[in-house]
Amino acid sequence: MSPRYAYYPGCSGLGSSLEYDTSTRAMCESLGVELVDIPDWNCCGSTPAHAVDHLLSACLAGRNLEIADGMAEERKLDGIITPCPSCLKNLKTTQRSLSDPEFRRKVEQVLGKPLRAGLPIKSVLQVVVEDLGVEALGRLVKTPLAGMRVVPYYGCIMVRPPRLMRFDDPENPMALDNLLRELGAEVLPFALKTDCCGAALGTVRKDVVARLSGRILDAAVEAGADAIVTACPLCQMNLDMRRPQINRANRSRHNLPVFYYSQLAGLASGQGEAATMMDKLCVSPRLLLNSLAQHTGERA
Amino acid sequence: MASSLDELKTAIRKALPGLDVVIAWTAGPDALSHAPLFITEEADVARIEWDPRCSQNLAGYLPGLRGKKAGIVAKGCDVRSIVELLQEKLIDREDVVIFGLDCQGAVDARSARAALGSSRGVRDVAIDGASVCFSVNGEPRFFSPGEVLQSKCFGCAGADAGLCDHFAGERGLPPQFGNPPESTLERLEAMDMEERLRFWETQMSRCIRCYACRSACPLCVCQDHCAAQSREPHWVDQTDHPREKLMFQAIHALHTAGRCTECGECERACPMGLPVMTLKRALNRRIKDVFDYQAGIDPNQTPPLFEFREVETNIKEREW
Amino acid sequence: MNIGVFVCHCGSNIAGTVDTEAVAKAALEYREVVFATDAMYACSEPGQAGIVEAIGTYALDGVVVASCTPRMHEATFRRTLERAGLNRYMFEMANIREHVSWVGKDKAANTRKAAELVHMAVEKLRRNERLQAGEFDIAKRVMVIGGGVAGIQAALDCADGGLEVVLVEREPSIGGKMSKLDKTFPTVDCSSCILGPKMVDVAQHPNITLYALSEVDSVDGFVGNFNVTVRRKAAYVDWDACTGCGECAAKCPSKKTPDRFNEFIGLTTAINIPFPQAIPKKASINANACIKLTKGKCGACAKVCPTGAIRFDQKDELVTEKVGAIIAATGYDLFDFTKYGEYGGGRYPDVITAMQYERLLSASGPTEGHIRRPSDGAEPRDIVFIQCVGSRDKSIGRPYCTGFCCMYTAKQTILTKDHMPDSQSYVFYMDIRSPGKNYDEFTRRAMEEYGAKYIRGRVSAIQPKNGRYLVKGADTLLGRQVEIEADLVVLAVGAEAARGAGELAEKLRISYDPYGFFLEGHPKLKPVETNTAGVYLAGSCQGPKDIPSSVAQGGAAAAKALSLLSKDKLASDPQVSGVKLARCIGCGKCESVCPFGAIEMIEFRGMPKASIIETVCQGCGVCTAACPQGAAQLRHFTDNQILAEVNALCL
Amino acid sequence: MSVTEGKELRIIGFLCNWCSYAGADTAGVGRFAQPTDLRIVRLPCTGRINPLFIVRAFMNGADGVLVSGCHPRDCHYSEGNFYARRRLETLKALLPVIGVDPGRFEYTWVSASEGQRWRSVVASFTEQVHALGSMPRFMSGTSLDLCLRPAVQPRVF
Repeated sequence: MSPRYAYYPGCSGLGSSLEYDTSTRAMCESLGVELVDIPDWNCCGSTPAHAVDHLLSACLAGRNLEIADGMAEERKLDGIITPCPSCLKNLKTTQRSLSDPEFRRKVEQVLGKPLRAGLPIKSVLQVVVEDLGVEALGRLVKTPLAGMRVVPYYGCIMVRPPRLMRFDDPENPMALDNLLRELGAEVLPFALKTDCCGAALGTVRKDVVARLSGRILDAAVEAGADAIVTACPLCQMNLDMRRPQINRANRSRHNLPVFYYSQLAGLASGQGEAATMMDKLCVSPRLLLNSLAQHTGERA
Repeated sequence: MASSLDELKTAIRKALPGLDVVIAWTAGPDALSHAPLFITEEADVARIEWDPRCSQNLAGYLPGLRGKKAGIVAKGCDVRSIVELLQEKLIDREDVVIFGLDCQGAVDARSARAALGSSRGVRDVAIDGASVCFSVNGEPRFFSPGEVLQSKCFGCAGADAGLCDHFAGERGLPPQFGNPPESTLERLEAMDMEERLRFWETQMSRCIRCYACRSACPLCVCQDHCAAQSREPHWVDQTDHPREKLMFQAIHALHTAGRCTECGECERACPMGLPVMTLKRALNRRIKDVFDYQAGIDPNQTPPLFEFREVETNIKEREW
Repeated sequence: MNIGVFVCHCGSNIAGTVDTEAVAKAALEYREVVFATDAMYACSEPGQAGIVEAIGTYALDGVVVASCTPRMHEATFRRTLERAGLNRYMFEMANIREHVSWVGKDKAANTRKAAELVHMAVEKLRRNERLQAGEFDIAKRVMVIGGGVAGIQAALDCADGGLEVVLVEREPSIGGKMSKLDKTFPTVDCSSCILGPKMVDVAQHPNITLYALSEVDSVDGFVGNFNVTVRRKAAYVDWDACTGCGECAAKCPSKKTPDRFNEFIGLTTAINIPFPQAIPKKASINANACIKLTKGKCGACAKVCPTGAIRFDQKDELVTEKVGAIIAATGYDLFDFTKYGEYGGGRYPDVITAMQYERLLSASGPTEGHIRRPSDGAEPRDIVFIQCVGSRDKSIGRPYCTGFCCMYTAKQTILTKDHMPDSQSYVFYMDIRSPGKNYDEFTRRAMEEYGAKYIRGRVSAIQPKNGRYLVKGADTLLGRQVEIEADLVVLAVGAEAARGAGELAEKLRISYDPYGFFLEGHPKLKPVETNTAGVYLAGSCQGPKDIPSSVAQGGAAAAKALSLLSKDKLASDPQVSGVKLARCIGCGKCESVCPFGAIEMIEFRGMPKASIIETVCQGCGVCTAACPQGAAQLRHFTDNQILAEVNALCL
Repeated sequence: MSVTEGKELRIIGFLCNWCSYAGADTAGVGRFAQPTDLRIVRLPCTGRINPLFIVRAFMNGADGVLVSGCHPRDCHYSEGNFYARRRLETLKALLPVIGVDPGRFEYTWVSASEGQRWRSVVASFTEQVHALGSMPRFMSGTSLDLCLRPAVQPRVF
């Protein structure tokens, strides 16, 4: 039976990272993973909620868990998945903190409902890499990303804290590396793959993001990459949308495009640029995609 | 069975010149159970009996005959005791000649007596498929196997003819009688802990400390040196208290753990009819579960308590 | 029997939570107790004198002392009894300190418990026998396992003391870790200059037989009479013929063999003598690298060898040595730092271990003492040292402090400055552990005179950057992040138990801790003994140690072996099993379970019987529990003695 | 001075000298507070333990029996605890048949350094035995007295 998951897109999936959400859905469909949207889901609280009030954060995330749990049996769900590492971290943290009975009672009191929170929670990436295997994705490849030199960028929380996330090596994760290699790309070693991009400080401390994200871009260029590939909406936004800010602050002229891995998966499996919403990227991948097409054409 | 008996007699007559003694059964004082017969000359062979009253396991005599060439007539279950004795090197294989027989089931004299009302007038016993027929003063009386046979006959695996030097009768599986009657162990398991203690208290208060169970046990090789009657070591007190008698039963059970073949001699011999095989049965069940071992199958195996594995796959140790 | 009971206060250790007077009073009610008293310190001189006096006054023939654990003072009080003319085994202890006063809070309950423990001891004592020790012959030879500095010291001391020594070394040469070091702290003297002469002494000592390239295969026997089988691994060279001239290595075409001695940062030949000062100075062939042994062709070495010593068909050889004592000095191995992803997990060529750095510093190393980066051979300028790699880190299962890394790191910063005056060393540390003579002064010199920059904090990541490495870490004293660009990163990898330590411990029947280090007999009072009589420990096999401590322990272990073997005969422990022949039916169950083969079946008046070989019996009692008749009885722990304790408690 | 004064139960520990007895000492040295019910019998090795000691203890009215030795492979005598493990596992089948709750008997492994573990073993086992309460005792008096009690009707099974 094909796997079926409750799907939590996260707020950015409907806005700033629409291309991530869209391409993730398309990827899941082609892999035979059925996604059941959590009805009436709400924001997980993101960074601000848990920075101010743990109970608030747990209640926001807990409500989503409660809805998913409510339909788990009827819809025969294998778990809850989300593309966004930050949402994932909030959902998982909440699930864990609910094991404290006293805290759980408080959350239940606020929500006015008993909570089960028993479904496994994973990232879409984890399901693809661990449950289906990257080979499953490889089998869908029609136009390999041959000649595309990429560095994978996981961000800080996709694999950390390790005891909470329980996914891949916390220091040197290889999930994306292996996945992108399966798509035909040339994956370069990237020492900064789990460094911080500056995250939500982009709104209040632009200088910090400029420094941290700048460093990632510098390293990617030094490594000889044509593009950065990420799995996190916030990372992608910092590296992509804030590129002019970063370039201005660092007096750099980086023009590397920053893809979501799901976009490249779609591209390689022949979904086309429109379907993978390549036009949503701020730093245009046009040149790279053209040369890729040329490369593929030459081979053909 | 008549033809098996003739076959047996022929085999014994032939083998007797090379043997000091052959142990078989003959009609004894009790009409419901035959007595042992020690054959030293050919004239005795005619007295051999073979029918379901040959309940006694004769293997227990073998260690005492060590050093002599001995023949022994054995049912399938008796062979298991012989295997166990061989395994523990308490008898020497080259000195023992085994005459195997095609047993159809053996009578439990105590229940048969209760079923018949008396053992008087019983001339013959025969097992015919699903029923046991006693001919009492010329009249046949039929009983179900559960009423009159030994509990071990249920689920009998038959004789391993391969171990026998001679085999009389049909080789192959013995009759299957279906489910055995409820055992004491099953009855006990339905009780709570205190009831079990009280059960034994009551049972053991009737024990007369005759040690017939021990004397009959083919594996109780200590005999005169039994720990139950020594002061060095002083395991059991001589006071007439059920606790001390149960202690002896525990000693017997633990000393035969992994060795007992459940031949039933202890219960057969008990003059008070106490369920003294229950403890051994419980231990055997555990040994089967944990060590995947059954006594009396292979003469080359080691009983499980005299060896070990560094990693015991079936033992789940308690995590604190 | 007249029994005396002495209840110790142990100052307030016991008396604080146990009413010792009440315990003594209760003891007077127990059978055959004729005298009972409490005493301030039973083990002290006046305490023991009181026991001796009471034995005389009350004609005691047995004594119970209720005090600390018998593992502490049983031997002490047994000697006291002997002084008073009693048999040492007519004594029992009730442990009312470790098992009562220190763990129970309720004084009434403690007092009750103490009184019952005394009752148990009295009941056991009533069944004690006056046991006499026997005597047996011993082999006046010692085996030292491991030829590092600790093993060398132990072997030399034993040999100088007149014992024959068999020294077994796993590698082709003795010398151990110390032979790889360039200099030693805190004197910065040349390691091989001080170790070399000792190694030569080993080679030349008439009392020492050296088996290099050999391992212990099996150990049987017992104190005074061990039989150790040693596997002499094939060197593919006849060492009796080999002169160590080195012609073979010069001609060997397989020149790209990773060099074990140089910690794999250099290359060597398939046939080689590991280093110039090697003892024995004999060539051996690395079978995995030798072209002849792997592909069947070549044989260049055999052609040039002037003595014709090459033997491609050589096989492992087993030799058995009878020895009276064994000294384990198997040392340590270095922690495998690739478990640390943040340091690159082994992906970066210029992130190396301190031992590799030591080989770079050494004049006999692959770079002849010039510091060069493994990646490009360039001379580094900025060097970052990271301490506690595989030490004090629970997350990777190494919670202990290796203890000597702080010192060797300081030494390496000093040597770095000496080699390259323009260089700059940075040291990330957790705490500086320098509690030794001149040690702290030495680390201060590294900072103050040699300008090493010490940063208190851990490193979070090492990332390549423009051909160098960006080392990111925290300075916890300043409370801020630091980033240092380095040409070379040196990891102060910690010590872990030598590979195969657990297996060797099992062969020697000694215990080891969860990390594989051998357990000493007592952490304070028996630091070189083990719980197996006749087996001693020296050096880092017992726990990480620096050179002076290893040498000291080597000497200490030698002294223990010398004192053990100074006697012509040893007294056997009479607490062994015995078989009552009258009860034994010869079933052989005891024989089948004995872990030591200490039981043999004999014939007695035509009947098979079991018989204990008393010198082989270790006193475990497995046979006693297996004997259905109770014929085999472990003396001092007989069925009746244990039953008496059980009955005292709950009848 | 009966042990049952107050709320204590009778718990007997059979400990090997080399690991668990030393572990109990380590717990003592560390002042790890424990319930006071347990009384320890010191033996050279768990291999010395005849399971009948434990049966005897229960027959005599012990409420709980705890056996502890060296971890497998760490036995001072190399094999003693392996035999002990088999013997004690077998014993576990006997006790419930004679009316001893399985929770009254446990065996475990505690090394000389595991003082904390020893403390928690003692605490958990004591708690476990207390949850079962005191062991029902055999009637006093001889078999004859018992037979004469009207409530007891000997039955033949």
